[in-house]
Amino acid sequence: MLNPALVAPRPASFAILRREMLRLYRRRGQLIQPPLFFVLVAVLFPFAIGGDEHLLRALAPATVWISVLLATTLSLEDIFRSDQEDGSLEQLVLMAKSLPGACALKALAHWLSTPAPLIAMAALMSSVHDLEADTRSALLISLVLGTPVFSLVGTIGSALTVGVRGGALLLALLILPLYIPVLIFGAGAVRNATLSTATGSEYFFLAGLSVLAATLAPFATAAGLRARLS
Amino acid sequence: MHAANPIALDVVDIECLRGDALIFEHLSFSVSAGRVVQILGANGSGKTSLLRMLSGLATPTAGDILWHGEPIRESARFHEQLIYQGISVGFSVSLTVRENLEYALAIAARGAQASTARALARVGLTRYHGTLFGRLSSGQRQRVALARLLLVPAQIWLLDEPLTALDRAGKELLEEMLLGHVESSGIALVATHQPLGIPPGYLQTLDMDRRTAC
Amino acid sequence: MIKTLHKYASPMHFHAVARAWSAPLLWLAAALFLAGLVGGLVLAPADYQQGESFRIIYVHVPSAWLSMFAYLVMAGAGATSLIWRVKLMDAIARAAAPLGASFTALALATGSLWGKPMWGTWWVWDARLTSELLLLLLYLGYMALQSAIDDRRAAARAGAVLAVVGVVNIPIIHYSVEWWSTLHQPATITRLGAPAMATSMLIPLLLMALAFQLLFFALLFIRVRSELLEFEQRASWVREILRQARSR
Amino acid sequence: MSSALREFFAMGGYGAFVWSSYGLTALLLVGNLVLALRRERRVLRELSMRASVGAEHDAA
Repeated sequence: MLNPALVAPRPASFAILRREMLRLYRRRGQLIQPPLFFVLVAVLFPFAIGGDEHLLRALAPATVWISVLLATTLSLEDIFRSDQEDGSLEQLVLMAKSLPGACALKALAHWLSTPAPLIAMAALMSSVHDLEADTRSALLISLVLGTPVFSLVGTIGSALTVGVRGGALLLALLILPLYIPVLIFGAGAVRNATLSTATGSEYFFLAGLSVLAATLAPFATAAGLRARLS
Repeated sequence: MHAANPIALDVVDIECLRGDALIFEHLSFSVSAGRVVQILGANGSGKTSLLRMLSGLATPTAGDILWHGEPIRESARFHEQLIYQGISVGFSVSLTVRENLEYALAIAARGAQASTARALARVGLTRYHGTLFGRLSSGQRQRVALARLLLVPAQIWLLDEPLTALDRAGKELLEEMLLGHVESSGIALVATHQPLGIPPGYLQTLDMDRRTAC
Repeated sequence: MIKTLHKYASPMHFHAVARAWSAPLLWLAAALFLAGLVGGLVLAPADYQQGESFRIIYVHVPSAWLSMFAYLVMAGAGATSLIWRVKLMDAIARAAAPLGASFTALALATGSLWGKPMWGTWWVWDARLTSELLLLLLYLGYMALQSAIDDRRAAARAGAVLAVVGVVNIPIIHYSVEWWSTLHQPATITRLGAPAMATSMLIPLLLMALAFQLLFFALLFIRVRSELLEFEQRASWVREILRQARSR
Repeated sequence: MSSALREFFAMGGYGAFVWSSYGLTALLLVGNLVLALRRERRVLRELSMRASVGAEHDAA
């Protein structure tokens, strides 16, 4: 079920991804920012909840998921902002053979630049906190399956608010309600793993949401870009 | 006056609103193949808005724009023949000049196999192929934009103030390219105040101020 | 068929229809309200389980329905304007948003007032109430986006994309909230469900539902009228209306 | 008669909840109507002012 529009002619899609990776590489110093922000937010929870080890362990899934969600939301604004400022967003909309395809690749590049390092950091932190093996695996699986929705739906929000004053806050207001199903099933999967009740159904939901987002979100992003540039 | 080619681009009674402010209305003109249209007009008279509408980015609130009789909104042929260059020329500051040009060539995917090296040589930026675009002067940036015009095949050029930072040699280069473009029956609409060294036979002017006044 | 459709979709024509129909709709809605109130508050017997507090259902259920219906109107109008570029649809979508938001807020308030006697608190993470809350956030997001973009047409198009994305997400949000609320809700809290209804209870509900629906259309017509005037302010028919308004 | 009336308003002890729900509903529906009509008047006033300014501008 490969959507034809998404498979832009190979050189174009490769060029878009190559450009995003080059830009990522050129500001690789900033690549550390999302994971650092994630650790910072995750560290806040114990101060608020108190040192009770048992309670903290029970709330670990929520802490990780909310920190990942916030770190991703904050990084969404950069997806199109610099392109809009230097005029390359107009070139993309006008010249790209398949704009939805380009938007899908933009979302992929965002996933590689923010959620992916966050998942690595979550893996590191969960081993540091020596969570039980099945909790840790549930956490990583649910993050890998669920965070694509953050990037894909987030790209729609980023397109709709590109160039808008106070865009970051508006962007969060637009997309957070749409992130809630992922948060429910993501944190739910980890919580069920800690209670060692049967998980698995959550993974299917997360995977389903990601596939739905992967097929529909790029078209909404493309329409959003055309609406913003019109 | 050259034999009048068939009308290629036809602008019919278009109107432009920004918010509730009227920028221009009842604007009609047509351009046949092999013509350069110099768009004159005071600041805010709608030169950029007109070019954005011609590119298809913006839609006129009234009237229509036809390419060989077909509204441009529904004409894929039109968009495959178009290059639009805004005031911010559309290259990424964190990529090198060559990477930017290769990217522009690749996403357009118009089957051109032109070499970026030759284009850069023509615009005199060979030495800068590895330089980050962000480090170039604005004149050099506009030269990179000229290299894109050489690289990406297009029958329609929409250029918004392409000359502002170009030196004399750069201006002559653009005029030479424009002449070559229209001689191979291309079309160019150029928003600029500076006089264009284009033979009168190929040149058409459109004054946005005079149009809205009448 | 398209020709006639196009005639009705013209802003001028719709403005005239909206102007003609809003008053009769209002009066009809008022009459139905009266009948519904008498039926619901006086004639219908109290619920054997919830007692008199069940009568809140006559305002909660219709407003909950309209909170969803208004979003469907927004998404439908948005999708139409995106696909066929119909200006009227932009006006309808923008007009429906504040209405939908106020009905959602009303559904939330009446829901919590209805639940309070049962739950003992004003708010419980009941699946239905939580979905309404998220729906309200979707409306607020739409309206915030409209006000953040200056150009009315660009704002309407961006809003249309958001409304279509929202409408795809509503069932997903609703289902995941249901799944989530069954996890943690102890069996003791009875879900906010309508009790089994005798006909004497049901008839007022239908009357109130119809009254709310007609009122929604009347309010929508009035709001669409001002949206159309703003969208088409340069058009000759608007200048004609302005001239009449000035001479009156 | 008045005891039936008092009983009616008491709503079996739930009067506070029932009447605040209905009151809120009335407030919101009438409020929406008033706001919508007032907005239309404001738009008409604004546009006719802008049109008359426009008219002078064209005439000048």
